[in-house]
Amino acid sequence: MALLEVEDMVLSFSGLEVIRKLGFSVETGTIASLIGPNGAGKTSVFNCLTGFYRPDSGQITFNKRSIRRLKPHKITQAGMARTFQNLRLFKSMTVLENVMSGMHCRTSVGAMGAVFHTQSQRREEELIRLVSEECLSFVGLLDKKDRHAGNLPYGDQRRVEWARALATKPKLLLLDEPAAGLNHDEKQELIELILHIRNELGITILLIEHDMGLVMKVSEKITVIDYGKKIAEGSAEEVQNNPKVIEAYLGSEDEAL
Amino acid sequence: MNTSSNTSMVANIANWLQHQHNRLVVLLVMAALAMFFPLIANNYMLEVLTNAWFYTILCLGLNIVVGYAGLLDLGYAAFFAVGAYTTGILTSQFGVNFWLTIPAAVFCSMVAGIIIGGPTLRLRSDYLAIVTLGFGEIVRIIARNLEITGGASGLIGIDRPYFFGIELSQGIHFYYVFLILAIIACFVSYRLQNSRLGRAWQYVREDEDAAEAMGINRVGVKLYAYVIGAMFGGVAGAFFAVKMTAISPETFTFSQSVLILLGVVLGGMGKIPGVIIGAFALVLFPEVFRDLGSMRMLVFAIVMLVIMLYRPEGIWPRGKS
Amino acid sequence: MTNSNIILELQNVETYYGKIHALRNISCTVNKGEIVTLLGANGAGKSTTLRTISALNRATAGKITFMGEDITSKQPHEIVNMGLIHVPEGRRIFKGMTIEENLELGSFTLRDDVERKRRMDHVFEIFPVLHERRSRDSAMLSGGEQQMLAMGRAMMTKPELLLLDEPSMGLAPFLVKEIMRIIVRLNKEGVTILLVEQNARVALQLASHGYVLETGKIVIKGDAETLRQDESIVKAYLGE
Amino acid sequence: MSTTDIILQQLANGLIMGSFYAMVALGYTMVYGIIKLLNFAHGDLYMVGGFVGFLILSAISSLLGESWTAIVCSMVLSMLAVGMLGVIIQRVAYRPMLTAPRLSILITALAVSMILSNGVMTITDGEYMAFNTDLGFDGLDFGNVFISYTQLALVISASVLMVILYLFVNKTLYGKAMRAIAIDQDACKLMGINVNKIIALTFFIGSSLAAAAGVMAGVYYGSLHFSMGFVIGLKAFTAAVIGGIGSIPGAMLGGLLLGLLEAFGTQIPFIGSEWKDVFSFGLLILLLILKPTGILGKTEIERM
Amino acid sequence: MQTKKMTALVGGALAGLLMLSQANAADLKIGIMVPTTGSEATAGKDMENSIKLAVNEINKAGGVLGMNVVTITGDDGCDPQMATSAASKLVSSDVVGVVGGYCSGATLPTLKIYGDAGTPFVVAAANSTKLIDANPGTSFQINSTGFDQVNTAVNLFQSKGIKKLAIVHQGDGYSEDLAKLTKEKWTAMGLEVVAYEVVNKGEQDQSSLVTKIKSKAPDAVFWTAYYSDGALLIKQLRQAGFRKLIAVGDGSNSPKLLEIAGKAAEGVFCFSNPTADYLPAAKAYTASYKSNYNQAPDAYGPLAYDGMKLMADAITRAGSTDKAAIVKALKETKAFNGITGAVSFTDQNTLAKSNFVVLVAKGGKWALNK
Repeated sequence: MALLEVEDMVLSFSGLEVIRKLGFSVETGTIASLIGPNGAGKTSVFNCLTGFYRPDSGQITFNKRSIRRLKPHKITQAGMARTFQNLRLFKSMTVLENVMSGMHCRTSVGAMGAVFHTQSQRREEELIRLVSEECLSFVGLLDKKDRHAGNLPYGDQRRVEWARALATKPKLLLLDEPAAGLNHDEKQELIELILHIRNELGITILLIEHDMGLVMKVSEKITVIDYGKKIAEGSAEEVQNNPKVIEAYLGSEDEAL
Repeated sequence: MNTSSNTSMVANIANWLQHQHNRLVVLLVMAALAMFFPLIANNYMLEVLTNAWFYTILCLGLNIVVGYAGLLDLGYAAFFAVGAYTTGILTSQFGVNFWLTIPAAVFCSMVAGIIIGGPTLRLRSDYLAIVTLGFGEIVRIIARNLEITGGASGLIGIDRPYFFGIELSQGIHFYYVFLILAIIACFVSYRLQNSRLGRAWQYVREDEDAAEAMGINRVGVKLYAYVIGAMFGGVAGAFFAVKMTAISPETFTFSQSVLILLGVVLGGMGKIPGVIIGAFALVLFPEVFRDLGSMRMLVFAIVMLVIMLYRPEGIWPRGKS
Repeated sequence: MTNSNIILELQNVETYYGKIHALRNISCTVNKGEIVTLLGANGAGKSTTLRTISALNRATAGKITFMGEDITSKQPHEIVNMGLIHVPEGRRIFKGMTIEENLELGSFTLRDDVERKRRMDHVFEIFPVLHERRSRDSAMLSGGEQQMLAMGRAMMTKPELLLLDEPSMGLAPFLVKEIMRIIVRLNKEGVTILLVEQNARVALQLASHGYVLETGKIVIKGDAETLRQDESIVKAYLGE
Repeated sequence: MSTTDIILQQLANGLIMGSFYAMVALGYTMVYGIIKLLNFAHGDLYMVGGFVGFLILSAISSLLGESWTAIVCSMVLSMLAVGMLGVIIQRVAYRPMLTAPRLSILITALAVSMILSNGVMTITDGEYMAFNTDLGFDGLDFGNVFISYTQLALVISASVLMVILYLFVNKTLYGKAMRAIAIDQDACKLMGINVNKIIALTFFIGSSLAAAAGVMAGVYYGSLHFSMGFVIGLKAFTAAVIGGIGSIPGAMLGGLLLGLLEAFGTQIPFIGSEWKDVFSFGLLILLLILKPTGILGKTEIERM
Repeated sequence: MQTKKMTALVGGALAGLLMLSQANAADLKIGIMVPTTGSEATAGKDMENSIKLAVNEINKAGGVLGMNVVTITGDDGCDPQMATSAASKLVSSDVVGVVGGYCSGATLPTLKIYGDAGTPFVVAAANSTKLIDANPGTSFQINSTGFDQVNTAVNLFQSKGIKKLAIVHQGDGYSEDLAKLTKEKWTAMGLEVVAYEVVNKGEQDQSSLVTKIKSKAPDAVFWTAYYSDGALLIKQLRQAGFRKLIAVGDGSNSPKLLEIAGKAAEGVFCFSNPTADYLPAAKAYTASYKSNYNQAPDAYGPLAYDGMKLMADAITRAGSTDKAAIVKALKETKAFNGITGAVSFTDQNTLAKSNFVVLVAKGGKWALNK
């Protein structure tokens, strides 16, 4: 069953089409990847899915519900969480506070509760803390929960972003270039973490990644786009041997002089 | 030698203050000082300190908007005006009991907050600053031009309220009234700061997009900040009206808004003790340095610039890291 | 200085992008009159290398020499004045200004109007399509024309060394050919070129030698022929 | 006065006032276009310009008398001085803040504005200064429509300055560099343009235009006060927004439109002049909400 | 670090407060409440100077009830909030009486503070009619009230055969009050007010307003507010070719108006409380002011001077420093002979007989009309 289904999505900026009639789907419980050369429109696809851009036309169905017109926070509430290509942490806040932001859309107490410390408020705060700490221990950062997020090493900051996304209790996790800037060992840990999240927590994952090694290792299905269009789709092996993909990445022989 | 012993002493004190228990002691001593101060003070000192508590409330209110949610509001005096006029009009023209006008003042200032915040909070921050400035001026001009607000001369003869049969008219009465209000304002600020909502404000302030991606409704959360900030202004305004017994549009000018903002920036945006210090500095500085006379705003402005350039977090130090 | 033929030399250059360690110990040389290419997958650090050379990013360690002079701590505009021009990724032409204005800005440091006119004529000779549309808003140009404008704008400074960042990106195959032909022509006119390309096959046909980057490090270097035969390049792009 | 006369006279009034707004709005727009900073202090530079012009005029009137030559001289000198002041403000207060959060730089700009106005207040003791040039009341009289020579001179000099600016921005290399920086700073660096220098130049030109308007105001109205920059600063900002902030022709157009709007606004029946500012501000707020890009502004690319 | 700063701050503040509340028991303390900072500081300082001049003279003549008179100034900044603080300061400094009051808006909320403390307050300049209703009985206005000015104005307009009047004010309490009263009186007489307009404070260009006024063809324009914007209005009216009568209220009575408006002001009428130049009895005052302060007194100096002299007179008559007795003595004042004329009070503690004069601008100077 498809958790996410994109049909005929078109996005344009001042007349220039960035995404052209793109269609793909992500099955529940799988790890899928979206790859393509620079400027192919991958991050734009993410921004459309999460509501930051509004596509000109097409359908986006998530969990059997159309989300094309929803605001970003509503989409998160519906169960889709994302990370950002360049880290977007709340730098001056602690690691725990960062992760607690994820629980915002799963809780509801307002100003009155906060001022009077009602019973439900205390219960909720406890719950937020508990879930956040769980997420932190899942990514292995519980011992650093009181540090300021901005002071952590880069690899740890990535993990905070992950924990934060997990705290929204997503059904689908979108990862935008999770391996960027990581060294070899960190990448190995990342692969384990991705598999772990899917296997332990049952969260479906869609990722954009430049590191082909990583993509090939974890993904069950890879969608390749170029110029905002889908050019290939399939397993790692299929994609790797697809001449169109090689052409998109390396250029074709007959283009040469 | 002197400096080193000084620093070690300061470090000791700072260390000592790290303990929850000791902080409580300091807090209690300060509270006792504030409580019993009127016993040794004359009218003038009372008046000045009442004013300081009054600005504390306003600064704490604006702090929610500027400090917590990171929105520049240059028209905060408008909310304060709405509260003051609501109480003023209801008591002096409709004979409503003062205490009953407080909910009305809160309601009206909240409505004002929604009216201005609702459509404009989507705007980029510098536009928002100008819109709030314009809104502040509009409120003042409306107050100046309407019959019901007493026109340019404003409302006079607002009755003093009774509290269990005692007419609140002496300086000492208002000292305690504003002290209690300031304490409530601190308490509410503190509770909000450390709540789900308070954290949401900080998320939005730090990174709107990331906050939105975490499922936070950025416009809704900002509006919340606006409305609560407006409420603080409304309550302060209501009590201001009965303390002064007369209000006029000239009290609610742009420079009043700037002054309140100054208090917030001076002490440290987003930090309750900082904001209190800022409010006190605002009131006490010109009283103590009377000789500066008309230069006081100049001095304030220079201090503000220096703070923004060299210590944007304000006088009050950042919390432990 | 040992070899007067070297026009650009990077020695052990390190660059950080915020917290990301983007370049690690990069050393490479470009000789006068050559076309040299930097290859590698997305995010490998090719663009960052160019940005570090032109001082848009700061090297935290190492040394960059251009024509015998240390430029590691120079300002971008000073480096341009020395004859090193960087045509950035995504062209970055001044949309909203006409083609002529774009070209004039290319010769910003030139005070001689006659010379400016001469250079502009030369650019128009290389790119006749720009001449036709010279008083049009550059935002109306197609991708290929924009790339030509970006290159033409760079030529207005009469560069010694041209850094080209993915000139073929997003272009149709026939346009890629056109651009490549122009690169060869510029090179024949005496401009040394450091070319960053994703289109590795094309780049290796033009270049005399190249470097392959992976996660901020140079993993392979050699002359074009060797690299063309090297299977590991495919791996660098598409993974093992 | 017949209705036609009133319309014509208000048209003239609106255009005269509008040219003032336009000149001040230009500085706002140029600075905003180039570094996206809302320079609150801009209105105060107008005020400082007026005072500097007054000082220079008093100093040189013994040599040149209170003639048009003297006025032009003091205007030019005031433009130079205030232009330099603008550059200094940019260097000291704004440049270190360019990477800081928006809130901080806005507060900084507010502080600079307060320093300027309160500084002048302290120096002048808060007094009104009579800028007395006594240029007389002669003028062109078209029946009931009257335009004094002073007004005429103002409109002409404002137009001349704006034409010079237009030519500078569109025809010279420095002007083009200014526009280019607004489009893409990094690309400018790669063209060998010293970006900091051009930003300073922008501040210089914007500030000196404000100063020119300030001197003109002094000559025209005959009085100077430390607070005179506040209202015009707000109005000029409104004008810049109407025209599309960041756009130079937009600022000129916006200035003229606002001038006309205000002139005819006073004439609306049943609504007294006391509501005038409510309309100006209301219009500004509505505009910001409904069409923040103004008439000639470019639509900004969506966030992220 | 912060603790030390805090201690210093709090310590400094307390020390400052204590310092300010010090006083000498043998002296007779009189409070001066005027704006010494802010937009109206010039007028305020002039009043302060005049009061101190009077005090010097009184002390030289042996003081009041044998006591040396000392003054304490409270700066009201022409701002209601600052004014209440200033009034509290004066009250807590145990002054036996207060002289001053320039801005009506700022003076208004202080009346109650003085009333609560029973402190007599001689209001020397502020004259909005709102002050009358707010008076708790301890304040005494020695400047003619707005009503008196309106009468003077209407008389002048009638004598000049004016039928259609345009009134312009500035949107503050004082000028709006005067404008409103004039309008009421004028329409009550069956005459027409063709334009009733507001100029926003600090706005320089009034050309569109001028055009509107011109289009209504009034016989006279009455500006009820202050000199600064008044000068601009006059200049622009004249520039636009309005040649008919222009009159301004007492807030515009300043040489600065003539300086700013230049030739345009020629022939403009001004209603004024008596200023030093036109008061035969004020010659000595003017001379002494000039020698002491090196400048000529401003419009409200004589009233402030008289206010102080009246206060001293009342204390002498009361025979004690008891505040209630002083209030009583003030109330019973009969034709106190000041330099501005004879002072007696109505039931409402306002000046019994108007002392308004009409001035006209001639050759760049104000001169008494007729």
